[in-house]
Amino acid sequence: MINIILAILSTAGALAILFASIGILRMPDFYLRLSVTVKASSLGVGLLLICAAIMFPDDASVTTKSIAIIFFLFITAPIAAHMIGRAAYFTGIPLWKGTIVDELDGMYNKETHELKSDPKDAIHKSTGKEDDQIAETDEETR
Amino acid sequence: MELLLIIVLGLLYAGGVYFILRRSMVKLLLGIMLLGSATNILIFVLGSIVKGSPPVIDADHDTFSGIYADPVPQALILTAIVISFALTAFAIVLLKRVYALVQTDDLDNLNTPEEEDI
Amino acid sequence: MIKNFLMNLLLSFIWVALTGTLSYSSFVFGFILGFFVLWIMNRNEEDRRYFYRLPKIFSFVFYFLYLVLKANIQVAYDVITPKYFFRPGIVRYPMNTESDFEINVLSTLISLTPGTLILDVSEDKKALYIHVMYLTDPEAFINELKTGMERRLLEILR
Amino acid sequence: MTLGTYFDFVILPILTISVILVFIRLFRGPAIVDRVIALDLIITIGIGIITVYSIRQNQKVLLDVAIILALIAFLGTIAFSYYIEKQKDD
Amino acid sequence: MLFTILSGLIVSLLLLPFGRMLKSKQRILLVVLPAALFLFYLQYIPAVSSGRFLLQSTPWIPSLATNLDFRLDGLSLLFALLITGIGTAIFFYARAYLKDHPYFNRFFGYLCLFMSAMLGIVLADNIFLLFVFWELTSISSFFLIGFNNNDPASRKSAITALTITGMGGFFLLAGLILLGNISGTYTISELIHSRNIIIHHPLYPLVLGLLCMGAFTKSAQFPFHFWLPGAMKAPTPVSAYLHSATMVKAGIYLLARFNPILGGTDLWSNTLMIAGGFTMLYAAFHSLLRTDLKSILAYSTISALGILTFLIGLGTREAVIAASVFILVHALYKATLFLVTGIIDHEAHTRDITRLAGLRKVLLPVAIAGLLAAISSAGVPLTFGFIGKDLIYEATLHAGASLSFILTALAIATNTGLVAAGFMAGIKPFSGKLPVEFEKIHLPSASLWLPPLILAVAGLIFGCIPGIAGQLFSLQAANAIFGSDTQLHLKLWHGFNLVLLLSLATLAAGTFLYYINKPSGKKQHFIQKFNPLSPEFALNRFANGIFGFSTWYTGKFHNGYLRSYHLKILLFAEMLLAYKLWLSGPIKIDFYGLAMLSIYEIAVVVILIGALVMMILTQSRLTAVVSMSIIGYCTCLMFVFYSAPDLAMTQFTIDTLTTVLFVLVLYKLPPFLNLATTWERYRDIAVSLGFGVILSLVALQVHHEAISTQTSEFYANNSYILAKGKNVVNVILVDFRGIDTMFETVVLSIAAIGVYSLLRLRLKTSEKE
Amino acid sequence: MTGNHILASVFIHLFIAIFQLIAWRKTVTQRILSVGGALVGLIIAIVLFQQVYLHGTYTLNAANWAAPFGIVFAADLLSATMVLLTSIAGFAVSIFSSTGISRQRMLYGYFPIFHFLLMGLNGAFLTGDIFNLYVWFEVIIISSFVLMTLGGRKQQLEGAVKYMAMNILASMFFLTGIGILYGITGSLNMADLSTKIQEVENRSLVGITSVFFILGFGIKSAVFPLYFWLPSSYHTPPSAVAATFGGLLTKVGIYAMLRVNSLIFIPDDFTRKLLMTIAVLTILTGAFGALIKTSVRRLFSYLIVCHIGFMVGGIAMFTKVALIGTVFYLIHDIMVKTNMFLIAGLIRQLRGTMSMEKLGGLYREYPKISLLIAIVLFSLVGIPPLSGFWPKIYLFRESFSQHQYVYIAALITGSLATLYVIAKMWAEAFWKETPQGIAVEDQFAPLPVYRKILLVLPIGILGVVSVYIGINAETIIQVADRIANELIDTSSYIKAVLKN
Amino acid sequence: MRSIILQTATRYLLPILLLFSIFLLLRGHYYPGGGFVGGLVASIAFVLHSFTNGTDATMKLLGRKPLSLIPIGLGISAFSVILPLFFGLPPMTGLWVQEKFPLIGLIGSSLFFDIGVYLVVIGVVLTILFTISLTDD
Ligand code: NA
Ligand code: NA
Repeated sequence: MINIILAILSTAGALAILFASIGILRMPDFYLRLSVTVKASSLGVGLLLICAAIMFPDDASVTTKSIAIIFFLFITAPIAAHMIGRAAYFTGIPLWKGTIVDELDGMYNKETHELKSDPKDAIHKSTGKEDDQIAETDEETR
Repeated sequence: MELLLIIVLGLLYAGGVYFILRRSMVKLLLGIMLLGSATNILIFVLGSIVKGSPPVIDADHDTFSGIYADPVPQALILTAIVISFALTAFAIVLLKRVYALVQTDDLDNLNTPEEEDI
Repeated sequence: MIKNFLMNLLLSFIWVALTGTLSYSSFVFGFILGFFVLWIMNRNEEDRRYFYRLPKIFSFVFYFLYLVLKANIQVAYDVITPKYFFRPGIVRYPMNTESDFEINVLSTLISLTPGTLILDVSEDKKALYIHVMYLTDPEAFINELKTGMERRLLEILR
Repeated sequence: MTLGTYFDFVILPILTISVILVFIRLFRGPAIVDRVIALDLIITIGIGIITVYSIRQNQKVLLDVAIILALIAFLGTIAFSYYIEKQKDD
Repeated sequence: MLFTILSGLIVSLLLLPFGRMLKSKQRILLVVLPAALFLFYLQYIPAVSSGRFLLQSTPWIPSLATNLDFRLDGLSLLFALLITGIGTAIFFYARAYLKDHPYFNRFFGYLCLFMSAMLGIVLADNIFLLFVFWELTSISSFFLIGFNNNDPASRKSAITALTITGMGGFFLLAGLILLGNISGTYTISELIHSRNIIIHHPLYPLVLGLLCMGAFTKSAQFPFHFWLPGAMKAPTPVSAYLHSATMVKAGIYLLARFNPILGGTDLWSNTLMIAGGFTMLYAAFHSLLRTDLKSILAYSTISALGILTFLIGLGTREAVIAASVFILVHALYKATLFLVTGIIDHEAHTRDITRLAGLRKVLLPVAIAGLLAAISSAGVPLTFGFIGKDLIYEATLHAGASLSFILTALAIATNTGLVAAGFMAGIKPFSGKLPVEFEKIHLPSASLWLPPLILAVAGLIFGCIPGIAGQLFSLQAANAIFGSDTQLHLKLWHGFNLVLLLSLATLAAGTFLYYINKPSGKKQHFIQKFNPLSPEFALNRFANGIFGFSTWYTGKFHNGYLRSYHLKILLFAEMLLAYKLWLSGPIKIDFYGLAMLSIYEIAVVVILIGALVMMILTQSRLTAVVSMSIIGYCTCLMFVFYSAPDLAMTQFTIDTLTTVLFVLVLYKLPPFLNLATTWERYRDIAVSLGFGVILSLVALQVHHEAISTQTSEFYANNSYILAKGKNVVNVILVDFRGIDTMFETVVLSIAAIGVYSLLRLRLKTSEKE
Repeated sequence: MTGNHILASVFIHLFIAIFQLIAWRKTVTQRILSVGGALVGLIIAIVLFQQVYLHGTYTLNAANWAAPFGIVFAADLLSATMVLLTSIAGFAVSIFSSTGISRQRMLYGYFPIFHFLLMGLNGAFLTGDIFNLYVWFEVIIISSFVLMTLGGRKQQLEGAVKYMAMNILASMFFLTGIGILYGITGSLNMADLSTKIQEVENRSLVGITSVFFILGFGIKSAVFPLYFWLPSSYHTPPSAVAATFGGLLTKVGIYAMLRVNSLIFIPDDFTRKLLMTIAVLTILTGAFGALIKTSVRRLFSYLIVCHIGFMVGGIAMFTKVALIGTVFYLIHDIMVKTNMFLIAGLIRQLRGTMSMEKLGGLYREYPKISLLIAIVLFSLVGIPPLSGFWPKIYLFRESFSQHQYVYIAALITGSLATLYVIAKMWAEAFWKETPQGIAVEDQFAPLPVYRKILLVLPIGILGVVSVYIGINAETIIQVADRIANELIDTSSYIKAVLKN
Repeated sequence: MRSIILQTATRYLLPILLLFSIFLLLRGHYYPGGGFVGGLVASIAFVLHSFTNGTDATMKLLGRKPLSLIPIGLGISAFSVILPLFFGLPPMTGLWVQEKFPLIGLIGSSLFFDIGVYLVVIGVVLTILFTISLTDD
């Protein structure tokens, strides 16, 4: 019984990781790659850690450690994603051409990196193409 | 598995050497770091390598019951790693200062002629 | 509320001590046992927030896991099939949160849900900018988030 | 098939393939941010591999390494993003 | 004897720093030293001339068999008396000569140092001790030649002299040590017992060559003679003392001293005779063409030294006698001539022979001294020079049937030149009409003219009563040189014989030469055209060659390019290692045992290699850093797989921190430039792959070697029981090998302080060290 | 004999440095601590030397673990001598630094690092464990990096980059060698290795291992063709620093060669030939370089290289006589080379430059100081009876016995080049008048008397030591003789360490 | 680089990391860990803090220059190394308190040694990183 649960959990975990990997390889732009990978991998690793916790039932420390790792992963991964995503946007990494809307466009103060919340404050609405980060071709994002 | 490590260390040595033969200071640094890793792996591989048996005695035993990895190379490498870190950190900062002074990453520009000696 | 929680913890430790096995299972069992004991004891008290918040947390966790699972499968499907189904976009999401902690938790959770990713928080802490993979209509997406995740979360936190 | 062999011949290979796939992304880039997230993902998968490995070897001390990875890995990403942003300024 | 040497050294060491305290009236005290020493050595004449000798030994460095061994025999005494006697005259003279010189004290300091060193050479009975003093004479000579140190020519001459004599010194040292090695003793007087071993040793030519190098450089034999004319930059008393009477004779002394030990072989004779013979003729000829008084004297000195070398080389009884007498003869008249020259220079402010004339009218006592010295040098009967010349001819005539004619002719030619040179120096300035410009010259104080006069008169006295002089000074010296009794007995009159005839002929020819040879700038100019053939020129060319080569070589190797240094170091390493590997034979690889691989291990390695490749190919620094991180993390995973959790943890944290550090620093730097040519790139790839392959092969080799597990077993077994820890690695780090860790933290601390100061400390440009 | 005190010379400097770190930015305290501490260190070293001389090798089993399991420190006569020399040089440099180093540098940790360096040197000389030696080497190089860069002038940094790169390369070779050594023997204790290495069946592996040590120590001691870092950098740091480096750092390499060659890799025929070739080329390289340099410190740098060759030649011959020569030369060289760079510093103070072309007039203005310097210079040249002379006799003697004529020629060439360049330097810097148009910055004259003394005193101390070494060569020979004996016959060392 | 999310997260990550570092420090003798890794983790915690809140804020949090931790740490280690000398034992010899402490286990001089190492590592890493980030070239 336990073995079956373990097999299921571990398979799910491994597959989640696999999908994340395929995702990071296949997705057409940076933001999509980021989006796909962060959680799939956290989920996958989390599942594997639960397996570990179950595998060593007599040892509370393993369970504690597993929980701790999951906890850390779940709080750090989104933060890391947020930081790198924002940096990417800032350095002008283009969005995929199929992106339908970019409400972030023009909201940053380029000098101070300050981000506004009100669309009316936008320094520059995307009227000119040169400032638009949405790519026109696939090549731009590869 | 030793063979694999041996190949790895050879490549790391080769990479390190290649990098220290470049003109860029950053590459020099990277080369030094690679050589450091290579040496660590060399030391590691020359001890007895065992999979999955860290040299940590079980909670309920006083000595090892089964096989265990040779702890000595590990301790040596630990020391070496920390020392390389110290050196690397200092080297990185040196790089920063040199860059600030000569405005170049090119090692060939580090030749103030004898005439300018004090 | 804190008092109840501590009491519950104490009870579970006592249970562990009684059974003499220091393990997670006995602790969790002791905690559940203690919860029910306390719940029964406190049926007539004024402050019973503790007793309905805990189940809410559980239900939120399951809700969240459900979201994660669902979206993961969606993404997985998209990833392994040759054709792209997604329609990505960056959406400005106006928040109702008050504290930094709430923002933090909310954004973490949003990011952990596949398909959505926080890119940044505005300086005045009023808006999140979210990268969404499957964006049919920004308004609909904002509404769903507002009534779903954010509402449930704030219910627990406040 | 025992659970052990299942781990050895299914789970670990899947993880291995994943990590190699991610590395391909890392190799290809194109932008530095792509590499950074690939690196981050490799470390995360590394945690997974360590977990499975420690299960297989019945060595729970190895999990300690996983904790460290989980705790610290993101500092690298933070550092990279910090300076990718900063570099843009200069 | 030791105290005689030490006294000079001590006086010197006191004079150099504290000499300024000496008031000018107290300076006469300085003369007391050589005078006292002279008297001291005089008292040994009776003992020594009766064939005894004095020994003194004080332990110094017994391990090297180098003790303060002194031995006073005839040869030593002759030199000791010369050194102290002429020294007295010189000291007396110099006191007046340099009266107002600001560095008077230094001058006497050097002079005392020299005198002691010279005494040391002639008294030492130990080859190392001899060498010690030998070098001290070079040093004091260096300081004295460079005494007028504002004059670039003076400095240059000092360096040249020191370099030449120093070079000779090193050869001499080598030769002496070799001699000691062969004979097993370092005591000079004992070496004679090993004579047979030495002269039949296969290395005998080497010994001889090295010793001769020492002697010839010191005694200015061709082709090393040219430092001596240069040394005339020194104040004249120095020239008189060092560069004619004493120091240059150190080489002669050496040859004389070693004649009984090394001499008597064809090699010895030929070497010395050829060198000496050529030198004497060459220098005599050159002396005729000079216009500078001191130059004339310098060349005639060289010539005289050549004669002495030649005579020792000849080595017959007569030759040795001649040498032992001629040493004294030459010292007396040459010192006189120098001192006379000094007075002329001092008063007339010129030494140009073409301008000097008629000075007898203003400097009569000086003129007398000059005349006496000149006739002595010419060998006019009743002078000591006459005796010396006689003996030389005696020697050449008895050289043996085939040689005697050539050698005698050689001697005559040389002596003819020397006669003329002597007249030029001692007579020419005083004869003729006094030019107007010199009319104002007054006779200087007796302190100046008395010493040369006394020396000249001494020459005359010895010439008149040669028997006494020979008995007292030369007999035992000759015996020492010859190695057995020479039965030397000097007589004023040998009757009319071939020798006398030759002497007179020489005198006549010399006088004739003196009259027809008018030195002029033109002639000097003419002879300078032959400079490219001169050894000095050749040596200069050689030196320039050395400098050119040094510049090229140093620039080639130490070219300023770090990568080229690395390349050289690595190529050297590869060569050595490859050679050693090749020696070790075929390499066994146990693929089965080594290659039990799992897929994840392979994957990690593949990624590591990929990262390495990426790192090499990328143009972006940040990508390179990412690759570095990947390599680090892969290593970390390896450590996990192979049971090293502590390593993995540390490697991982440190890698992360390094990454942080890198990005903190790197973002300002420019991207990599591709600066290498394709050829360089391929070369570097070859070198680096070579290194990698070699290291891998080494690792493979080592891996096959069974390891002793004694140490690790001890740690494993006692980690908990004795050291109370279960993580053996940690126990090693904090207990078994805790000292390593302690000082590794020091390394870290130093690095941190270094970083702090490197970034914070900004020296102002005005800041000194 | 067991002696827990033999590490005192290490710990004294450790604690001085720690206290100085606590007294961060308090330069007066640091100075007093430095000079006082260095004096105590010197006394400790003298006592240790005396004890070792009288009673033989002392050992200390760190952490009380028996050899070969723990780290063993051993003070045999060679170690004690090296510690003594380090302490003398350290004391002198410490005094010089107290006024010769700018306050700015003191504020940023000059003194603690200096004492860490001395600590590292003493540790390296005392340890009996090969890996521990590596740690000491690292302490030495990292502190030398810091001292090299302290102040951060452009030239300093340029030199430091090369210095660092090649020294790290040396450490890499050394560490690789240690790894292999452990791989074939399983031991790290040098005395233990001495026996274990003989049990290794694959002798060619031992040869390969020795190559790594030759490379590592070769770079450290700056032999041809590994010397490049030295002339690239030694002319750049402050003189007090250069003095410590010039006197001691390369000699650690020589010390290590002596130690390792005597205990672990007894030189075989190939190694001897190799070392001899290296020695000859090193001498020539140093000599050629010195001939053309006009900056005093660049000149001295090449002279260091040149004279290292003398010692390597002695090691190559590896007989008792040769080793006496090498050890004696080592003793002489440490004292003199330290002093040379202090002199360079003093010249800098006197004239504001170290370039011979710009120098001049020193003898006229400072006759007494000049004479003091002259004595040191002559010691360097090996003018008898000063200190450089006696060891050469041994080297000559042995090379004649072994028919090493090329080495003899190199010895003569090297000595002659030294003589020439020193004479030239004397003529240029001391005799010559300051050239026209060069403004003399005499920073010495305005100093208060006590600071003048602090600058000249260390040169005097080292000069006196040099003269003592020369005049009382017998004592030094006795010491060198015993050291050479210990190096040839290591059984007493091994016995003392392994206690069997 | 201001980010509310990161700042908030750091607020609770910092104590967690510090706690974890002490955990690693204390159990090093029995399990993987020790003063080095502990110190590295602790310094990473502060580095993280400095990333989020600026180096000045972290300095304020520490209350002192990180450089001053170095002599303290070195002093502790060095003292625990020479302590055995006062008992007539060679330096570095482990001295142990006889009683076993709960959770930590036996307390001996090696623990103090490790604490010294821990402090040194923190001091070193922070000195290096903070100096860099506070210096502009
Ligand atoms: Na890294
Ligand atoms: Na092995």
